[in-house]
Amino acid sequence: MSVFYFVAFLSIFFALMTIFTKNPVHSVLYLVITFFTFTVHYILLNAQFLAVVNFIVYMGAIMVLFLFVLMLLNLNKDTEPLKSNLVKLMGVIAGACLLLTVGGSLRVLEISQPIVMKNPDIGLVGNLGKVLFSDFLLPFEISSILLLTAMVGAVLLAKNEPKKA
Amino acid sequence: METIVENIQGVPLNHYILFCSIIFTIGVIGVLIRRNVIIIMMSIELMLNSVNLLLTAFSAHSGDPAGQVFVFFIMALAAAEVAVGLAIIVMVYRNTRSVDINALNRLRG
Amino acid sequence: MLPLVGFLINGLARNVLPKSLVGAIGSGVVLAAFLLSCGVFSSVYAARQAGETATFIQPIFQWIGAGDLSVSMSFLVDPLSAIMLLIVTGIGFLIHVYSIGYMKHDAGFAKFFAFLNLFIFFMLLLVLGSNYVVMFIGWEGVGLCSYLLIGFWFTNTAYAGAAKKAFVMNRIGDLGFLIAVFLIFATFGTLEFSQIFPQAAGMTTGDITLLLITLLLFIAATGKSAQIPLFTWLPDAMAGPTPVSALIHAATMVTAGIYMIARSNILFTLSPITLQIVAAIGLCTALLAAAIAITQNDIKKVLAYSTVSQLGYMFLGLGVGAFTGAFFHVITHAFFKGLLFLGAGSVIHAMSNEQDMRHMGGLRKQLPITYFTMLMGTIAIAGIPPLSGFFSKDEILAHAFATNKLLWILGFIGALFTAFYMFRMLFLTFFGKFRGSAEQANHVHESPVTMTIPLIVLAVLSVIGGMLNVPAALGGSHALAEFLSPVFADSAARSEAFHLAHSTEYLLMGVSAIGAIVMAIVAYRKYISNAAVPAADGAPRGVLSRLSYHKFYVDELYDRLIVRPLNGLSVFFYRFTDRGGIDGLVNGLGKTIGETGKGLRLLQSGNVGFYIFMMVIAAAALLAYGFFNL
Amino acid sequence: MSAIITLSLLAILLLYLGLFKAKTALLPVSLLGLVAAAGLNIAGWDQAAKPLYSGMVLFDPFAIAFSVLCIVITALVLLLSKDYFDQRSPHVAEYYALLLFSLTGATLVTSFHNLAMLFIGIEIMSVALYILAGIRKRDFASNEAALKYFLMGAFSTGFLLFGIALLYGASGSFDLAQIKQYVVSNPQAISPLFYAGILLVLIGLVFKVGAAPFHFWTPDVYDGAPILITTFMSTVVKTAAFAGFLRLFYFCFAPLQDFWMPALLVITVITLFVGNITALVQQSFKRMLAYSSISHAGYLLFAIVGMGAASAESVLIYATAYSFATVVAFGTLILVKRATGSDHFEAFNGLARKNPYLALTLTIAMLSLAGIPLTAGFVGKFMMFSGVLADYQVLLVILAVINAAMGIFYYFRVIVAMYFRPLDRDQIAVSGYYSAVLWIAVLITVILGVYPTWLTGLI
Amino acid sequence: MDNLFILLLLPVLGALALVFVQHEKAAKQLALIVSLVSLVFTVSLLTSFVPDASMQFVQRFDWIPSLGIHFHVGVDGISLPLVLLTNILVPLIILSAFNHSYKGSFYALVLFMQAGLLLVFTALDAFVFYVGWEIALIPIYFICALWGGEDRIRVNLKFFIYTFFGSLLMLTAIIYLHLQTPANDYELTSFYQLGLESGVQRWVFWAFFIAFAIKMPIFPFHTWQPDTYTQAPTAGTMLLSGIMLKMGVYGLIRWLIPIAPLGFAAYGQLALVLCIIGVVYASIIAFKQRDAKRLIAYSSIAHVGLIGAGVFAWNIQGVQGAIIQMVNHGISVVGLFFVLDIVERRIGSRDIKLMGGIAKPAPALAIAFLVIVMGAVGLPLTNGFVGEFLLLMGIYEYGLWYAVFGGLTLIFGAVYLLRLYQKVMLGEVNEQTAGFTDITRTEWLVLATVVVLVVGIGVYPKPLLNLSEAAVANLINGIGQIANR
Repeated sequence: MSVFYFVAFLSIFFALMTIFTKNPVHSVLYLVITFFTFTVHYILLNAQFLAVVNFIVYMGAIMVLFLFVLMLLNLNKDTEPLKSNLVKLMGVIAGACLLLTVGGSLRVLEISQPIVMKNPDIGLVGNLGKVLFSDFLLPFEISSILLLTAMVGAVLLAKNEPKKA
Repeated sequence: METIVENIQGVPLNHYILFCSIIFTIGVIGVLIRRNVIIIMMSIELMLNSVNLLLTAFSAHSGDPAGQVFVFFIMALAAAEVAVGLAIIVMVYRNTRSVDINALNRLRG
Repeated sequence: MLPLVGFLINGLARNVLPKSLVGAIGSGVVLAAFLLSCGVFSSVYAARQAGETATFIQPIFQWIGAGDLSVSMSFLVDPLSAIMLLIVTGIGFLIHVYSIGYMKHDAGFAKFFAFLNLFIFFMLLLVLGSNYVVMFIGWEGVGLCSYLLIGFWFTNTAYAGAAKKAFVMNRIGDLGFLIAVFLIFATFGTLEFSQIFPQAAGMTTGDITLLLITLLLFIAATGKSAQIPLFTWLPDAMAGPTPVSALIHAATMVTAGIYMIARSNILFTLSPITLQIVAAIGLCTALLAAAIAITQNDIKKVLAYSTVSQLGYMFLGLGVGAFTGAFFHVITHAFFKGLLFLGAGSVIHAMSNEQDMRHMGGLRKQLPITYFTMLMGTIAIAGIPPLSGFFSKDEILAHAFATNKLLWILGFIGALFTAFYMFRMLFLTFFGKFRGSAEQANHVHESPVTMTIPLIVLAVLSVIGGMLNVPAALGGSHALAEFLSPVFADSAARSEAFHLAHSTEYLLMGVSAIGAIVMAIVAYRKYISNAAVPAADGAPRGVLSRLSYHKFYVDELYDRLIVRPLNGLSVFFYRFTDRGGIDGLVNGLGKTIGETGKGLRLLQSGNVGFYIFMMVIAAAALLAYGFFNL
Repeated sequence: MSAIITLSLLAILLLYLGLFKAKTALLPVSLLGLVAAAGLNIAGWDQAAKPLYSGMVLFDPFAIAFSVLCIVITALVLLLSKDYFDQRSPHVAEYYALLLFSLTGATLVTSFHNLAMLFIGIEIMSVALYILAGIRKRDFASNEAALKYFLMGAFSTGFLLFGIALLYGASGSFDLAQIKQYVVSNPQAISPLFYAGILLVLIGLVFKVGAAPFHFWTPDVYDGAPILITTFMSTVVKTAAFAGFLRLFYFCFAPLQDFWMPALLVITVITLFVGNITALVQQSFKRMLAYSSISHAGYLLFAIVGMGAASAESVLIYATAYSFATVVAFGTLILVKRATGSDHFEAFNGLARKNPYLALTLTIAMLSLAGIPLTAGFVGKFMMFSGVLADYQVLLVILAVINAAMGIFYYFRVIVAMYFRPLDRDQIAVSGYYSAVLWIAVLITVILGVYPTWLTGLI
Repeated sequence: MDNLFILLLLPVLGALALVFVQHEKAAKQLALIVSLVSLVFTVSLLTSFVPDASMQFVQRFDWIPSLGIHFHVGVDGISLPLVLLTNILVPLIILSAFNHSYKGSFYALVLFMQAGLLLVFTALDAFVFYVGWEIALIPIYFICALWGGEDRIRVNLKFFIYTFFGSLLMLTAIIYLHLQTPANDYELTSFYQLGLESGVQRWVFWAFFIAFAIKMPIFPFHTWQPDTYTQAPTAGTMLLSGIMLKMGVYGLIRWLIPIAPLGFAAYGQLALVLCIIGVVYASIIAFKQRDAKRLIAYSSIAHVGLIGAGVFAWNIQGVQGAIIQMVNHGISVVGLFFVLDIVERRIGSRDIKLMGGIAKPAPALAIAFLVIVMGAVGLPLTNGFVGEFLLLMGIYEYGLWYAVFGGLTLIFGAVYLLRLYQKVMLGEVNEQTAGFTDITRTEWLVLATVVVLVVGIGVYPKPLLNLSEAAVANLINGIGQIANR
């Protein structure tokens, strides 16, 4: 139980570090750590498949992509001109307001029962696979289109065309 | 495995919701206060991740695998989005030599 | 009765006809109408002799119908209208004939006759109408013709202005008429004379509705018959050709008001307050106009003010209940004022359109017929027995005396003025030395036959016209009063019988006759013995004289009080209220929206950070809403 | 369903065609495919359709009608592309394929029966558009539009997902039928999570339809993107987004109308005013159309505010009217911009002299957008107003009336420019494709305006 | 020949045909022929019309059945005079436009507008009414903006937005009423029988009233009108003032008052007062106008104010007067504008200060102008009198003082119209007017028709009044009963 709170604390801490660190590369690294804590959460929830996927996709693929682009564009120095403090403050306040209201509108939730694993095995690959390929077959297939689109697009946009003749 | 399950047994659902909200908000704040497009995208990833965790928590809570399947789709989206987004950033960077969103203000009014 | 409509058609097709034919047709149709009128009159007369009331109604068609309102085009012939018919067509005919000569050289000859015919048509409509609406048609119609004829020489802007003024002032009265008509309809449920008057006879004296009706009708009459406060148009109306002045602004149209009141006599009898007002206004007008006439130099202006003054007398007569007397005066006035105007026209014609008396003088020799006939007219109007004016004016004054001594005294003073200015005019014009230019002197000649014959006829009528209604005191039989009695029967029954000892009557007659003669002598001494010539326009004058000369500044007063404020208001409304205020509001609304747009446009700053910030704020607001709304 | 398969396969086929440099075949093939998709769609017309694939999609008349509308408009856009992209981009095949991918997403959005499908549909639609908006890689405006659209779109996706997660948390399912069941069966004990979820989903959807105050991306992106992409975005995407919006809210959240309706009402009013008032001061025709599309989103929201049985019908007719008119407007703009190089109102000066029929079509389109009778736009507005008034929202209609009157001002500006501002200019050559598209759109606009019966009562 | 639908279709077909006629002369003639055929058609309607209170030549078929909309048209005694007016004036207007070189599209727009107007006057279904109302607006906008004066664009846009705003309010009310009907339709008769509660009727009243008031226009909604009239080409002005503003009055009679009798009971007096204010206010403004067209524009506001007041007095005299005065005003105002057009075309200005003395070189024009002016002034035996008499009578029955102030129009009308006549026609010929030529044959034809109508109706208005009497009485009594119920 306390593990959860500890990991949650870590998550929040590194998330904050991510957005407040000036150096983009550091940001990425903090984000990696945050994602790692998320993986821990998934494990705590017995969502093993997700934990694995999260570990691979996010920490492995996506983060590498970010880093790669940062390096590619030579942005690894903290060259970013920061927004003025006022904007920052407003941003934080707005975010806090959002949090308050989100929290507020959820806090009315009377029930506060702890999570009980009715069916602790759902997070296992096998179980998930059954659902994924029966009920959610269509979205699964369709998401291939999404990925295809993204692929075509990424290639299309990122390809460095020779200057027009 | 047993210990893990036991560990989580005591955590109220509310706390998961609150925790995810916090992460989500941190993502929002990140979007708001940063000018570097890449970091903004990272903040958005944070938001998506908070949703993922929330879905998983709900899924675990109700014992329904659909939530976790949904998380899978979100991850697919995240991947697609990052790919496209970074491609756009690269493209924009080629033209403007900047990833500062404040430079994006020719279209206005 | 409707050969008259033919006039209209005739009038429209006139451009193609030669002048002589135009004149002939124009006069011919009026003559035909006159003859028909004579026929009508004789049948009415015969009926009267047979002791009947002699009222004939001839409906033509229903004109307007809406709900319970039904207005028919129908005609009424009774003694009153029969006499009016004679006057209108008779004098109308004479003036047509006169015009043939007078307008011979005018380019608009045909048009002129068309208008005159049209006028006669409307006048007959007015006279013959069997209900207030038909009367109103004629009433407005003659106003139109008056407008057309005053502005006949339209190239002169002042003339055109005078025409407009006449029309508008008449219109003010007309509005009163129209509202009176509504009131009558609301009260009696009909507009036919034959149904209103019996009903009215059953009402009590002093009824408020009747008071209102009669006041409104009187307003109408002041407009048409040029009484205070609406009299100023008439002198200006002299801008028209002289036959027009004679026909419309002396003999016929201006008496429409009197005719109308006489027609509605019962209504007036039942509202004594109105009668008093009528008398007072009539008297004031008579005095004021007479006072103005004394100093005028334009021969037609003198006659115009004299007309106003005489009309005042007629109203005085009506006001004191002397309906017959007033109507009598209408008749005699038609004769002698028609005569005077035509005579003046003859003079003007001879003087090559010179109207200023200061440039005349000594015309007696060159224009013998004109001189003689005008002399007759002057004597008649001045009230010197035994010419017609004496009898009619005397009857009114006698009634005034019986009602209130003060009325008589003032009326008498007015009569003195009348005698003075008329003789002044006569003397200035025909006596003394010729004061015009040499060129004019060479031109002076007697008018053609077509002009002199009407003069002579009218002169004869002026002389003998008084015989129509010789009062009993002079051994007469009140023939006119007798003839008209059915029309005024109800009124007569309501009012106290007019009674005045014969001796008093003699006295009154004597006083007025002597007064008139004395004034004639005064005028003679001043303008012939002393050969005084009125001062030039710019010469210094005494206060009273200046007031009189400038017509008591009534026109200026109206200009200041009504015309200018209205014009100012017009500009104000247009510039400020309409353009600035209301339209400004509408445009301002548009502008505000435009400005708001410009403001909103700034929100679209192009900055993604700001956009997202706004989104977050909005999302927070939405969630807050959800929070408080659960 | 077969339509979706057709479309996705078609898109892939086009990619291959591009690979084999068969450029000329692109248009015929894609049109053929679209016709086939539309035909398959219509063939599946069934009043009592059941959800397919474990309740993932439901091809009821509602879905079919909107899909066919989207397909038809896409076909028109493709016809216009013939002259537009063929000449300026080497990536025509990708362009065609991406449009069709986006269309596939749109079709999914109209036919979803599971929040997962909604989400994926929206994302396919959007991701393809992020790319398309930036397809002119050298054009700064295009770049900026793509990046802005992407950033804000991704951001709003976060909200949508958070909302979906909460809905799932409360109701325990992504399936519309079960969510509805949840709402209906325990009206008293609906979890606050659910309410928050509704609001967050609302934010996500309202963003997609471009309603204020989530509209900020619209003008910039519409302005910056290539004209045809803008056309596609403001017609197909908007229509599909509204269809999805309506479907979700009508199907699931209607019983909770008292909760979300006031919020949406405020959004509607703000949208109307912001869109209209800002459109008033625009100098660029393109940008004006962007703002006008915001205000039209406001009118379309009427159907959701005045939720009722006729809402679907009103949205369908309004979207049809709006889409065809918009196609005409942008189509003309392409021609004018090609001739003058400007998309300002002045560029239209004197158009009526040399191209009377082009001017006439644009005029009819503008009248339709302004909602003048005997055009489809009027029928649409009329039905919107009817729907809202049935809910006794008189005040809203009065506000809408004010906005409609303001709308005249900017729609007529172009008419004024075309007819009343003289300018010596050359005649613009209108290719066969263009005149065909414009006339088809105008004819549909007028026919629908005169006799809308063939579309009413459809769903 | 009593198929109303054909009558409505005729101008539309004519307009469509004209779009494709390039040749100017052919277009003119085709337009004239079409409008004349319409006229003949109308006359044939007239002959088979029975002047009772019923709706005749009714055509009714489904239009948009799912929304309860039917294409339902018919005429009764109230609409027939206006249909007649439209079909008389349109040929005249087309004829009067012959002197300008307008393209076929111009005539197409005129005919299209005619169709809209006829639709308004014959509609028995609120939706049809609204559609007619709007589609009459589009052509006139284009007519005015294409062939108008310098400031035409701004002014016409304002006009359009203004009226469009009003009509949308009306649309709101119509839809609202539709939703209240038991059968969910837009039928006029269903609207009549609604009997809504007072509060609802009040806002319905305002929604309709503003729409109609803007169109007529009633003070203070009138400010678009002088500008628009001034900037519009003469044919446009004629259409606007001669026919289009009658739509508003007709709407008052047919739609506003019967549908919202309680609203009318609550605000009728206010509306009447506004009308009367308009009469006096516009008249006073007209005094000092220099622009002849603007002067007539303000006079039109005054006249329409009186008509409106007559309607709001809501008694037989008032309404009958309003109907006949609508016809009269249409005829007179077309005549007036035509004369001004003739003058403007010859001397190139509308400033009356620059005119004068035209009567001398152009006597026929002067006579015609005079007759028309007299008709407008309301002189007896011209058409204007009959209308004004009945109107004032109706207003009088409502209240004495209203009639007194309304009656000021008699005086004021004379003041400004005679001023106009004087400045234009009378006085000395000056430089501008020196080379003035008298009217041509087509001009003569138009003016002669107008003059004949002016005098004809003035002398024998009975047939026209008979036409509407029964219908008006029926309407007023019917409303009386509803109000009492």
